Amino acid sequence: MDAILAGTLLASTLRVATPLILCALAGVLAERSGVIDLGLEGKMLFAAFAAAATGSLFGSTVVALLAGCGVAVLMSWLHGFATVSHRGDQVVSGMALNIIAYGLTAVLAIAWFQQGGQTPPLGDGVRLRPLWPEASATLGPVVGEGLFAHNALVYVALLLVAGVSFFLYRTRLGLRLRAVGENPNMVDAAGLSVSRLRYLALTLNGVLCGLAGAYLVLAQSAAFSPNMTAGRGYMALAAMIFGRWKPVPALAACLLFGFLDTIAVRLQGVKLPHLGELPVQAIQALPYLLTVVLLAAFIGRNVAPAALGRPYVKEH
Amino acid sequence: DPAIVYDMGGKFDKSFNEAAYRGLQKWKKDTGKPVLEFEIANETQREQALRRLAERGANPIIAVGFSQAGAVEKVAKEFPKVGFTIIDMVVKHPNVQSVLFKEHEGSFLVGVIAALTSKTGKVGFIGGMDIPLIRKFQCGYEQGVKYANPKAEIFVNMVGTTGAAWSDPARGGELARSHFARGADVIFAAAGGTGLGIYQAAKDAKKFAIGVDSNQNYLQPGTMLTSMVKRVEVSVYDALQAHKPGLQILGLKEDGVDYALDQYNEKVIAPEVKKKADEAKADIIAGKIKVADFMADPTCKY
Amino acid sequence: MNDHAAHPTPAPPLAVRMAGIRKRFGPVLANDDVTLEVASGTVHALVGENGAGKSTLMSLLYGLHSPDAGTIEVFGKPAQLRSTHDAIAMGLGMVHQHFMLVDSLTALENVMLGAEPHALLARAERMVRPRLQTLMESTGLRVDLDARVGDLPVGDRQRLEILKVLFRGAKVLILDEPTAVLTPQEAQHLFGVLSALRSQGTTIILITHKLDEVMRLADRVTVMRGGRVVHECSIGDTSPAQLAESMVGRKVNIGRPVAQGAVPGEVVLEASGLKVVDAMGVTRLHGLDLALRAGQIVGVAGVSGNGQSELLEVLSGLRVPQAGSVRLAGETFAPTRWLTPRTARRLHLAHVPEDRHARAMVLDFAAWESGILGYEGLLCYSGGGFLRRRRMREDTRAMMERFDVRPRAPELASGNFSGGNQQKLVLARELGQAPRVLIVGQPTRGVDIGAIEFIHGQLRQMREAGCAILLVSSELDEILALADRVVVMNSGRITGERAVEACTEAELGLLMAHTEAPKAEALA
Amino acid sequence: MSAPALPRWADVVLLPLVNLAAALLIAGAVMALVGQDPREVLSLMAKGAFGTLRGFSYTLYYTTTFIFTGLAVAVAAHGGLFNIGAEGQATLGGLGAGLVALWLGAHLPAAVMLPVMVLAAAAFGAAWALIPAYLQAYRGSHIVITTIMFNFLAYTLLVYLLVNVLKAPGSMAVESAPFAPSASLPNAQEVFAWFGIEWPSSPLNLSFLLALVAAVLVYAYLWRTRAGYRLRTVGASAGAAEYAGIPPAHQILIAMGISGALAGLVGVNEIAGVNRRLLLDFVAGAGFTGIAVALMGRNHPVGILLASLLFGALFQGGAEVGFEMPQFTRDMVVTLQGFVILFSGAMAYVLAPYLSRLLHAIPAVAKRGAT
Ligand SMILES: Nc1ncnc2c1ncn2[C@@H]1O[C@H](COP(=O)(O)OP(=O)(O)OP(=O)(O)O)[C@@H](O)[C@H]1O
Ligand SMILES: Nc1ncnc2c1ncn2[C@@H]1O[C@H](COP(=O)(O)OP(=O)(O)OP(=O)(O)O)[C@@H](O)[C@H]1O
Ligand SMILES: [Mg+2]
Ligand SMILES: [Mg+2]
Repeated sequence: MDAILAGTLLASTLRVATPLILCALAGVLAERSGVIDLGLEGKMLFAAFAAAATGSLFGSTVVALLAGCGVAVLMSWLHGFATVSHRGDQVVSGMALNIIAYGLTAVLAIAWFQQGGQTPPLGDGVRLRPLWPEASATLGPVVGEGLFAHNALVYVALLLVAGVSFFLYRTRLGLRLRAVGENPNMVDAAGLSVSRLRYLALTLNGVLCGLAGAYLVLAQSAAFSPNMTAGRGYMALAAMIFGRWKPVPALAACLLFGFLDTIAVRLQGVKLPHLGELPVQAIQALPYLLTVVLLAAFIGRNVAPAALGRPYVKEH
Repeated sequence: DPAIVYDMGGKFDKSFNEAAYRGLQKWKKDTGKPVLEFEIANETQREQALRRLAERGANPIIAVGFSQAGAVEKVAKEFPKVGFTIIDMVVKHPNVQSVLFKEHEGSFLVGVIAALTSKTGKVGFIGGMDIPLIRKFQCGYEQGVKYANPKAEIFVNMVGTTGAAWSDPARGGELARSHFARGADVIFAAAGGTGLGIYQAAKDAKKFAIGVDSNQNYLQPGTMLTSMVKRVEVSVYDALQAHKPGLQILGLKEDGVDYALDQYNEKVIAPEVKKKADEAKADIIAGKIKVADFMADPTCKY
Repeated sequence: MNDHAAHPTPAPPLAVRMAGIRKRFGPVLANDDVTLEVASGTVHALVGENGAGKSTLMSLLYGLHSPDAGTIEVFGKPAQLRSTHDAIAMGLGMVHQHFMLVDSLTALENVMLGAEPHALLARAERMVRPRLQTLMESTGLRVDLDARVGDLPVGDRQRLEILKVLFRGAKVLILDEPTAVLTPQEAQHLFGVLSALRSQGTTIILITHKLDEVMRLADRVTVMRGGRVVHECSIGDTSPAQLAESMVGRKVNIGRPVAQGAVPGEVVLEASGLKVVDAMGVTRLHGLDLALRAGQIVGVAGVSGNGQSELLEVLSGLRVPQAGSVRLAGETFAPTRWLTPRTARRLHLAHVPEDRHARAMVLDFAAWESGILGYEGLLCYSGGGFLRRRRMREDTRAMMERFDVRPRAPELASGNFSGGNQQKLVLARELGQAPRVLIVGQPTRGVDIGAIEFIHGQLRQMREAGCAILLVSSELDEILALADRVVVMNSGRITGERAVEACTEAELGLLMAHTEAPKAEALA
Repeated sequence: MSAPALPRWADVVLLPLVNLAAALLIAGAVMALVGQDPREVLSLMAKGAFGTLRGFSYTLYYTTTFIFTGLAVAVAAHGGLFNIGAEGQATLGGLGAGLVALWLGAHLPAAVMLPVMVLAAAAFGAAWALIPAYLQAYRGSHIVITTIMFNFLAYTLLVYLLVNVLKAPGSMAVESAPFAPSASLPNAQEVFAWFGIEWPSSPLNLSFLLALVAAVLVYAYLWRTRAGYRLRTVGASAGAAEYAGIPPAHQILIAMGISGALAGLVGVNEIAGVNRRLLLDFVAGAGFTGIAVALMGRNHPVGILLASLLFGALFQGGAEVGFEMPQFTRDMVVTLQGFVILFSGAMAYVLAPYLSRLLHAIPAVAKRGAT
C-alpha cells in the first residue's frame, strides 16, 4: 500500500515538475546571458497552442513538437529584438509577450476551430504515451510506476538538465554565455558579439519553452484550452531564482514544487491527526507557504548574474 | 429583441454557459430573430453589460450564472419595464425571473450510477473551486453514491483557488490520475474547462468519467459514463419564448436536471444500473427519497 | 589615400596612423581633428588632462566606437574597424582603464575567452595552458591561472589583462593608465616587461598621467587637451615641465614642495587592536593600532590588498571589526556598538572612498543629487524632511567652481563626468563639510596632474586648518609629497612607521614588499 | 545606430503616439486576419472610451485602479525591488476595506467609516507586502519569488474567508453581504448630484481623486523629500547607500510598505467604490497591468497617469466593441493591450532613430534640435 503511495507520488511529482523543469532551464539560459525572461508563461502557452493546433491538423507528433518550439523561438527572438537589439525594458517585454500569448492564442483558436478557444483533442497516435506502460507490473510500484512509466518528454527534460549544465560549464559557448551575463563589456572587448551570444541563449530558451508547452498538450492533456498554463511559467521563474540560476539546483526546486503540489492534492479531505480535516484552501496554500518558508530558512542571498536586466550599451 | 450575458467561463465552456448558448441558438433557428450576446471579462462588466443591453432596448435580458445576481438586482430596479432572467440565483424583484436547478438531485443520480458501475467501490469527485455551487454537486453526488453502496469510498479534490481553476485541464488530468491511483474507477467532474483534462485522463486510464451541466458524453465516447445535465438550454429557450417573472425551481420532476443517456454511452451503462438509476429517479420525484440540499443545510447531513 | 597629414611620415613604417579623427558624445566633442602616428616597434605616450579625449581616441582605434570622421590605418592598411573583432584581427590589443575581466571566472578562462581553441573547455584549457606558460616565461608576466579573478590582487589582474592581449597575438599594445592601480614595485616590473616587449618588436601606445613614466619609457609623446592634439614630439626634445605645461596650458609645479614644519595637535582619532576577518575567513587586519593627530597627515603605504581597504572601511564605519576599538571625539566604539557612517559624519569624520563608482556617488543621479550624498540629513539640505533643491543645486555649483569640475553642469548625470572630475566633485563634497578627521583612499587615482596639484593643495590646506588626515595611496610619491608620518602596511600589519623626513623610497619599498611580516621596527 | 537624438517634445509626445499607432496597426492586422474590420473596431473603441460621458467615466474608473497598481510597482522599482505582487496586495487591500465595512459598517457614519476603510485597505496591502520585504531585507529571500507566492496565498485566503466566513448564508454567490450605505464610497453620479449636476451612473467614484492625490504624494515623496532621496539612493546603488549611512534593509521595508499600501488602495476603488460588497477576483490582473503601466510611464507619476488612462481606455473601449460586435471577443481586447505594451513599452525606442532622421530632415526641427 505505502509502496504504491510512494510510487504514485513519485510519478505524479515527475509529471507535474516536467514543464517547470523545461521552463526553468530556459530561464537559466536566458538570464545567465543577462536577459531577464518573464515571458516563460507566454511562450509556453503559445507553444502549447501551436502544438495542439498543428497536431490536430497534421496528426503528427513531430510536427506538433516542431511547431511548438518554432513559435516559442520566434517569441524569444521578438524578445531579443526588443531588448537586445533595441535595449527595450526586459521586464515589460516579457509581460507583453505573456499578455499577447494569453489573448492571441484564444483569438486564433476561436477563429480557426470555433470551439471557444479549445482545439480539437489529439488522437492517441499524436500524443506522447508512456514508453513502458507495464513498468509497474514488472518493476513494482515504486521504481516501475514511479520512474519508468513516463513518456519520452519527462526523460528528455531530465537529460536536458545534464545537457544544459554541460553546455554552460563545459563548453566554449557556455563560457561565453556566462561571461556575457556577468560582464558584457569584457566580452565585447574580447572581440565577441554580445547580441549574437544573447540571441543564441534566447533561441535555446525558446526551444525549451516550446517543449514545455508541447508537453502540456501532448502528454498531460490532449487539447489546448485558453490560459491552460495557469501560472506555471511564473512558478518556473521562481524555481529558477530559487535554484540560483543554476540548472541542477533549479531542477531540485522544480521537483520540490512538484512534490509539494502532489502532497497537497493527497491531503485534501484527509483527516490529519490532532488537526482534524483542514479546510481545502489551507491545503491548497501549503505548497506556496512551504516554498516561502524554505526560501527564508535555507537559501541565503540569491546571486543573480551581474549584468542581469541591464541592456548592453557600447558606450562606457 | 432579447439579449443574454454569459458568465466568466464564456459561452464555449463546454458546460454551463455553453448550455445556455445552445438554447439561444435553437431559439434563433426556430424564430429567426436576432439575439444580443456578451461575455463578461471582469466583475464590473456584469452591471455595465446589463445596463448597456437594457438601454439598447433588449428585452428580456438573460443573465447566466449566480455571480450576476448583484448586477441584475441593481439594473432591474433601474429598468422596471425590462424583463430579466437570472439563472442559478434568486433575485426578488417584480420584473425578474429567477431559475434555480436542483443540481443535488441530478448529482444524486449520477452518484448512484457511479457507485453501481464502480468495481473497486471507490469513486472520485473533482470540483473546480471550493464554492457553494460545487459543494451542492458534491453533496448530492455523495448521497447518491452512499445510497447505492453504503461502503463506497469517495475521494474529493478541488482544483484551485484562482480563476484558472476552471481552465486547467493539465492539472485536472493530474488530479484524476491521483484518484485512479488510489483505486477510484469513476470520477464526477464539476470543474468547467478543467473537466476536459479529467475526461482525457479517464480515457487514458480506461476508467470512467462523468460530465456536468451539458451532455458531455460525446467528448470521450466509451469512457464517459454519463453526464449530469442541467437543462439550462431549455429554461433559456422558455425564457426567450415567454418571460414570466418569479421563481422557478427545476428538479428531476420538472426535467430540469437529469443524467444523460445517448448513443455515446448507452453501451457503457449496464441495463441493471440504468434500472436502479431510473428507480431512484422515480423515488426522488415521488418524494420517497429526500436528497439533502447543501444550500439548505451546509453540513450536508443525510 | 589621404596626404593631408599634419606631419611628414617618419622613416620607420607606421604601426598606427589616425588622421582627422572626430568623435562627439552628445554635447561633448571628445576628439576633434586628432592625428596620431605611431612608428612600429616604439613606445608612444599619450598624455593629457582628464577628459582630454585619450581613452576615446583609443576606443576608436580599438573599434569600441566608430569615429564620426577621419581615417585609421594599421600597418599601412586602411582599417574599417566595425568592432573589436576587426581590431584584434588587425593585430591590435587594448588593456582598458577599467579592467575587462569576469570576476567569477578563473584567470585561465578570462584569458581564453573569445579565443578558445576548442569547443570543449577542458580540451581548450589543456591546449592553452602550455602556450600561456611559455608566454609567461618569456614576458615575466606571472599569474596563478586557476585562481578566480575576483580573488586576485590588482597587480595580477593588470598582468592578466596584458597576457590576454598578447595571447591573442597583438602586435600593437594599447595601455590606458596601466599603472594607476599598481605599486611602485609592480609598476617597475611592468616597465621591465614593456621594454622587453618593445625590444621584441611590439608597438606600445601608453596612456598615463605620470610624466616620469613617459620620460622613462616612451620614444615619442603626444599631448592632448580638450579633444585636440596640442603637442607631439620625441622624448629627447622635451621635459616633464614642458609636457605638464602643454597639457594643462599653464605652469604647474610638480614634485614635492618644501615641507612646512606643521606642529601636530592632540590625538583626535585613536584605533587600537583592530582585527578584521573577511567572509572567506581570511584575517585582513591583525590587531592594528593607529592614532591620528590634528593638523597631521598620516600616509599609509603598501601594496594594495594588504588591508588598507579594510582599514578605511573600519574607520569610516562601513565595516564592523571582529575586535578592537576606536576613540573619536571623546566617544569610544567597540565591535558590539561600532560607529556607523552616520555617527562618523556627526562626529565630523569625512571619508573619500577608494572606489568612487561603487560608493562615492550614485552614477545615475544628477551631479547636484550626488553632491550631497551622505549629508542629505543636514538641516540645510532637508529642513522638515523636504529636500531644499535650490540650495543643493547652488552648493553643487559652488563646489564645481571651487574644485574646477568640468563640465560645470549640476544637472548632468554623475556617471557622465570623466574619472578625474568625479573625484574632484567627491572631494569638494567631503572637504566642504570642514571635517575634523578626514579619511582618504586613493585621492588622485586616474586624475591628471593639474588636478593632482590642486587636490594636494586642498589636502594641505585641510591640514593647516587642523584637520587630522589619514591618506591611503598606492602612489608612493603622493604619500611622500603629502604625509607627515608614513605608515607601511603589509598583510594586515603595520610593518613600519617613519617620520616623512626619515623615509627613502627604497626602504619603504622594501617594507611594503616584505612577504612575511617583520617586527614593527623603529617606532620613532 | 548613431541617429541624432530626438528633440525632447518629440521624445515625450510624438514618439509615444507613433508607437501606439504601430501597436494598433499590428493589432488591426490580427483583427483583419480573423475577419474583423479594424477601422470599425478602432472607431468603436475610441467612441466607447471617450465618446460618451458614461463611457469616459468607465475609462476613468479603470484608470483609477491602474494608477494605484502602477504607482505601487514604480515605488518598489525606485527602491530597486521588483514587486510582482501588487495583485495579492490589492486583494488584501480589498479584504481590509471589506472587513471593516462588514464589522463596523452598521455602527459608524460614512464620514468616519470611509477614511477607516481607506486606512484599512492601505494597511492590509502594506502588511501583505511587508512580509516578502522583511524576508528580502533580513533573510535574502528573493522578493520576486516571495511576491509571486504571496499572490497565490492572497487568492486562497480570500476564497477561504468568503466561502467559510463572510458568505451571506443560503446564497450561492461567493460574496459577502452588501455593505451598509455608510460604507460605500460615493460614485460620480452621487457626487455630481450634490451639486445638482446630471451624471450618468458608472463605477467611477471618489477614489479617482484619491488616486490623483496618491500620484502627487508619490512624486513629492520620491523627489522632494529626504526619505525619498534615501529610497532612490538604495535603489540606484547599494554601495553608495551604505557609504552614505542609509541602511538598505530599512529602505526595502519602506519601499515595499508604500508599494503595498498603494496597491491595497485598489480595494477602495473596487470594493468600497464599485461593488460595495466583498467578492472574488475583483483585482482581475490589475496588479500585472500595473507592471506594464509603471514601466511605460517610466516609473514617473505623470507617465503613470497617462499610461493608466491609455489602459483604462483600452479596457472600456474593448468592452464597448464587444457590445457592438459579438464576434469581437474579450480575448481580442487582451491581445490589443499586449501589443500596446510591446510597442509603447518594450520596443519604445525601436522607431526613435527613424523618427528622428525624419524630423531632422525637416530644417525647422533640425534647428530646434541643435539648440
Ligand atoms: N560614453 C560617453 N558618453 C558621453 N560622454 C563621454 C563618453 N565617453 C567619454 N565622454 C566624454 O568625452 C570626453 C573625453 O573622455 P575620455 O574618457 O576620452 O577622457 P580621458 O582623456 O580618457 O580622461 P581620463 O584621463 O580621466 O581618462 C570627456 O569629457 C568625457 O566626459
Ligand atoms: N530572475 C529574475 N527574473 C525577472 N526579473 C528579475 C529577476 N531578478 C530580479 N528581477 C529584476 O531585477 C530587478 C531587481 O529585482 P530584485 O530586487 O528582486 O533583485 P535583487 O535586488 O538582485 O535581489 P537580491 O536583493 O536578492 O540581490 C527588478 O527590477 C526586476 O526587474
Ligand atoms: Mg581615460
Ligand atoms: Mg582616467
